[in-house]
Amino acid sequence: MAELLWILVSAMLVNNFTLVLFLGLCPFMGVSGRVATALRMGLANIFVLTITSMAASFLNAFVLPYAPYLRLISFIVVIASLVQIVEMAIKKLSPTLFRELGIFLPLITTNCAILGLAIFQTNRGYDFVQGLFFALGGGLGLTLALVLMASIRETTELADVPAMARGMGLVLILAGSLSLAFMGFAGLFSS
Amino acid sequence: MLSFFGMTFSHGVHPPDSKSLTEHVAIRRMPFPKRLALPLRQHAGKPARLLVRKGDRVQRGDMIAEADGYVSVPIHASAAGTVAAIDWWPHPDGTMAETVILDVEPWSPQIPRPRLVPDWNGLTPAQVRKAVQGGGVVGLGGAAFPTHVKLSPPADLELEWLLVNGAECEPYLTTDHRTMVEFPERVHFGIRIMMQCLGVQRAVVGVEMNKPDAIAALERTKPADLDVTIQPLVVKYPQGAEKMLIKVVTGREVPSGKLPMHVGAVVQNVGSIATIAEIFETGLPLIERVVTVTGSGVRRPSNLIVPVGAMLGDVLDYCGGLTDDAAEIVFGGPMMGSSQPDMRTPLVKGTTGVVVLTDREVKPKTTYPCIKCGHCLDACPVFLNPSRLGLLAQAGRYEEMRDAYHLMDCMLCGSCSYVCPSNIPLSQMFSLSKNMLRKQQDLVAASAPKKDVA
Amino acid sequence: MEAPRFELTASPHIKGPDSTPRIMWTVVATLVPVVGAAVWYFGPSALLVISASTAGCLLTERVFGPGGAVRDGSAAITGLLLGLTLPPGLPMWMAGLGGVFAIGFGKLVFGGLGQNIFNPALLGRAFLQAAFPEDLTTWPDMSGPWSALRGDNLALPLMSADPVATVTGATPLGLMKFEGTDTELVRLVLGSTGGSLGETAAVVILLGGAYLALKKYLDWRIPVAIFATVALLSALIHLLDPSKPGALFMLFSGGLMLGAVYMATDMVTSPTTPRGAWIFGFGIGALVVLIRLWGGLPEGVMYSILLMNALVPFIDRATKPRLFGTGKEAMA
Amino acid sequence: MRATTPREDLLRGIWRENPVLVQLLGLCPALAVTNTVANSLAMGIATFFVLLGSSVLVSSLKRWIPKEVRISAYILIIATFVTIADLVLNAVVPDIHKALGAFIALIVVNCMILGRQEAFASRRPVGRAILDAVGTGFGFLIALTLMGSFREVLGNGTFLGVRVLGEAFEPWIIMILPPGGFFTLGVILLAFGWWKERKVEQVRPRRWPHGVTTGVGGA
Repeated sequence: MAELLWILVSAMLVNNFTLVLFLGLCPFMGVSGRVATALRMGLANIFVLTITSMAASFLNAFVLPYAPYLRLISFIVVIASLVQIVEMAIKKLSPTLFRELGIFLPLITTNCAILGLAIFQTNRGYDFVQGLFFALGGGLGLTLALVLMASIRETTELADVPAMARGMGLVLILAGSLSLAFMGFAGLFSS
Repeated sequence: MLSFFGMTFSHGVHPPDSKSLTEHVAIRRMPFPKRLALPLRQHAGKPARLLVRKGDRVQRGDMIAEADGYVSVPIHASAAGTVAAIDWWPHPDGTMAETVILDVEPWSPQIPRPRLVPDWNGLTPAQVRKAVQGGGVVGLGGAAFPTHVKLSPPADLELEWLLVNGAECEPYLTTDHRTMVEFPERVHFGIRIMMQCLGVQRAVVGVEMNKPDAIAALERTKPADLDVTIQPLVVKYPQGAEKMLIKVVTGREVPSGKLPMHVGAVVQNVGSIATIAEIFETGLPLIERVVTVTGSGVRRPSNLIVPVGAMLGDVLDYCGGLTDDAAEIVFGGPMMGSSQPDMRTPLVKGTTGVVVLTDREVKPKTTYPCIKCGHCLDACPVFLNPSRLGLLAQAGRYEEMRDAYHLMDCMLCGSCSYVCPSNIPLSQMFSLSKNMLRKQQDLVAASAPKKDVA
Repeated sequence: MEAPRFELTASPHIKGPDSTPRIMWTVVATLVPVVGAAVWYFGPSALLVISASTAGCLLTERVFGPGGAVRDGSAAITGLLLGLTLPPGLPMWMAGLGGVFAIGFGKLVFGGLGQNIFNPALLGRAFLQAAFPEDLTTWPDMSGPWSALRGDNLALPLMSADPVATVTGATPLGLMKFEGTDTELVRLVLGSTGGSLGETAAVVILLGGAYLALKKYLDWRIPVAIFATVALLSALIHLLDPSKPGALFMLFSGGLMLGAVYMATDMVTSPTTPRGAWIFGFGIGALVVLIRLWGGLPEGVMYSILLMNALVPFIDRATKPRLFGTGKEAMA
Repeated sequence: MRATTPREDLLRGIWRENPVLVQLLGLCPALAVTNTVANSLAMGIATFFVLLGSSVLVSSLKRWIPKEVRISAYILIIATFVTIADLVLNAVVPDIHKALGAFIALIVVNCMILGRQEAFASRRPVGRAILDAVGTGFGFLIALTLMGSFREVLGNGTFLGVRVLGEAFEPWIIMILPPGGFFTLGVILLAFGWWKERKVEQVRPRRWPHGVTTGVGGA
């Protein structure tokens, strides 16, 4: 139990997917203008990460021992098709949820956080449950970073930012500062 | 919110009250000037409709413009004389407005045309209201809202309180203060009429504790047969704002977007009450009012009875003129009043005072960026977030100000600007933002197809 | 009419006595005794380090900031506070570099005064901590003559400090974390322990804070919330696991005093609403306890405040004050 | 699509539309592996190879790839080349392969590569696709090397492992840590911003809405 908790906290705070591992930077830069959108993007990510983790566990257990060189290709194919299926299912079952998350799902397929999760999970040899906690932690960490960034960006919109820093320059400085602040979590629960 | 020392509301500010200049100066009558300027718009609502033409001769107290609709009151000649012109003239709100210029008859005794004084006791509430409207009475606290409208609650609302506003929280002004000290009987007589007209059993007079002589005078003359309480209030700005006074006395908050009537209270300014009493004592309409002329830029600060329409220059001359360092002239109090550039501007029904500030007081302030100190949040009497509103106003995001930060509840009391250490002109920006939104709304309303909206 | 030309301004026509520079310079004034205490304990080294960081801040503000911005006093506060968080033996060039970073990337990039998200002094300190972890955790021993330098303060710019110049000691928090030894409370309160320059003068800091709170130049809710949270949480944890330090040790050790009174209360980077201030303080307190007790670092005040700084826009949004005439106090 | 000259196709990606510094694509590797010059070079070359290979293949197969599944087809092609790059790197420079870790595999989801396939290679002849891939890939390599140089020199005092700033230089460890990645790119973007804005006169518009005065003469 303690180990699972550590996996969760580590993926969420200590080795935050976005701010420390640089995974999922595209949405972090692109979809962090508004808090509401960022939150939805984060939730969609948590969702896809969880599914991916399960799929990766399955592949690792039953397919890849026989063809390790297919790892990357099979991951990406399985993730892409899974997301596709999920997207269709959501559209059918809950149009409201689809409207909230729908447009983000295809974007997420080519998001490095997803493939990164599958690969890290494999490299670290996590089992099914550990993988799930890892995915949940990573997703929460991603959402946290996204929402924090979005709320900060909404505030700096009202600031008198010098012309040279407008746009992505400021966002990167902010990301650096956040990343610096997250260094405080280094070594949390490791002893 | 009851405290040991008196009653108050939360938040607000404590500007120096600066009342010592005039608080013990007895009210004097200013002699009639040579000319008067009577704008047709001296009240909130529709301007009055003109009744006289150039060259007409009028007696003191004659109606020269009639009420145009329900939210409107007539204007009366404040002196006997001849209409010299009907022209565009500087108005205290900073614009030019249609104004009747009256040449005052130099040798006239200025005795009003004899008229019938109605016996108030025999009148129905509707007749009282009619008499009040006919007398041209408006709120004398500054906003100049027609008084009879406030006396006409919808039938489904039950009124409990008449609140008489003698707080006079604006610094410098002593108009209401002197009225209460010198004419307490008249105030009580006005209360009596109003209570009967409104059908309420309780009246509370709220007076800030920096006017002990006013409180004593009102207590001394209190009628035995009426439930009238003189309530001392903590000295704090804006204690005299309607909503604050109601909160203090009744403990109730007027719901956002609603009127005092909705919590069962009617608020009237002490000056208005005294004027109503005068109508039923003498039959004279509202043609003169008490004005405080004060500030360190005036040589002889005074409390004056001034004929409505007297021009700023004449009033100042009568008070000994300006000192050399006079820098800014404000109609009303320094917190919410407006600067006047023109000596021809007339003092109107809603002019509570003339405050002349000197160089030292108006020297320009450097503006700094908002440092989010939160002092404005602690000052705002209606609990807004002026800091955030100010940033949004600078970005021109007016809809967000209205929808997410309740801009429309701002009453422009100026407390936020007063405390802002960065000297950000918050209340000025809010007033502009409100205007922008209003204009936008008008545009939308004008372009949209007409729908049945109640 | 030959009237003098009169001013035309919008209401209100009178102004309260406070001004932004006055607030800032008052804070600077209350920091002077704290600096004095640092010099009293650590000798000339303290003065060197604090001057270097302050010079870095002022110079950056002067060169890259809007004209006249130095006069508002905010850069001086940043410089002094940054200096007070540094170890006494730090090379001066590092302190100066921290000041440059603090003002440049912590403040000016956002548009200057009032617009930054993170406390500039702490951002500068976090930058230094990440850039030069060893120098920033080298605590000199307190023995030796008062006038001796506590480390290689005078190392050439960009060059490493001479390790021989420093007789290293340890901080109470470090002792607790890595060796499990306690430090006497009296020494903690009086400040005769190793540590950063401003960590040691608890009494002076509290007095300065009390004065500022009285003047309403800082929000008393924030330090009170931090102290209460840290005290309650650590007392509770100490009760469950006596090997963890008690409440008083947690309160008086490390940079908690300086952080809670002077850094967390920075007006720009703390919530504007009263409820927000409570939440903000509570969050900092909880994070401090978390990082100190279970994190990899002995001290967590700086990171806790920076993390909560990042949350402030969110807190402010979530804690809008109740509009007058709404909620249960209004009569429907 | 506007007709372009071969010269434009080649040069566009290097500077004016640099994938990292201008379009901010492929940020994950640009930030994650640029802590040393060697890593940056390896990542840049691997990406260059994958981009070039996929562009050639996509461009030559474009007639036979059905429109509906083209994205999946591109990803498959890219993944194949990434697998090759992964295996080759492991064989040639195992140390660097280890340092890059998962980020080699993550080239698959580098939006820059997919973007070039969708926007260019799938619509142009092979020759032009090669030019575009070379330009873009080289631009990516330049950006990574630039960042890698900054970070290694400041963060370690070395360039490609050789000490360049003297023995006594105190390295800024932060530069090789995650925040250093963000700050480095941030500073580069700030410098670009400054370069772009330097000619625009620095008149800060007064931010009060029109008509607000703040004392005498609107001071």
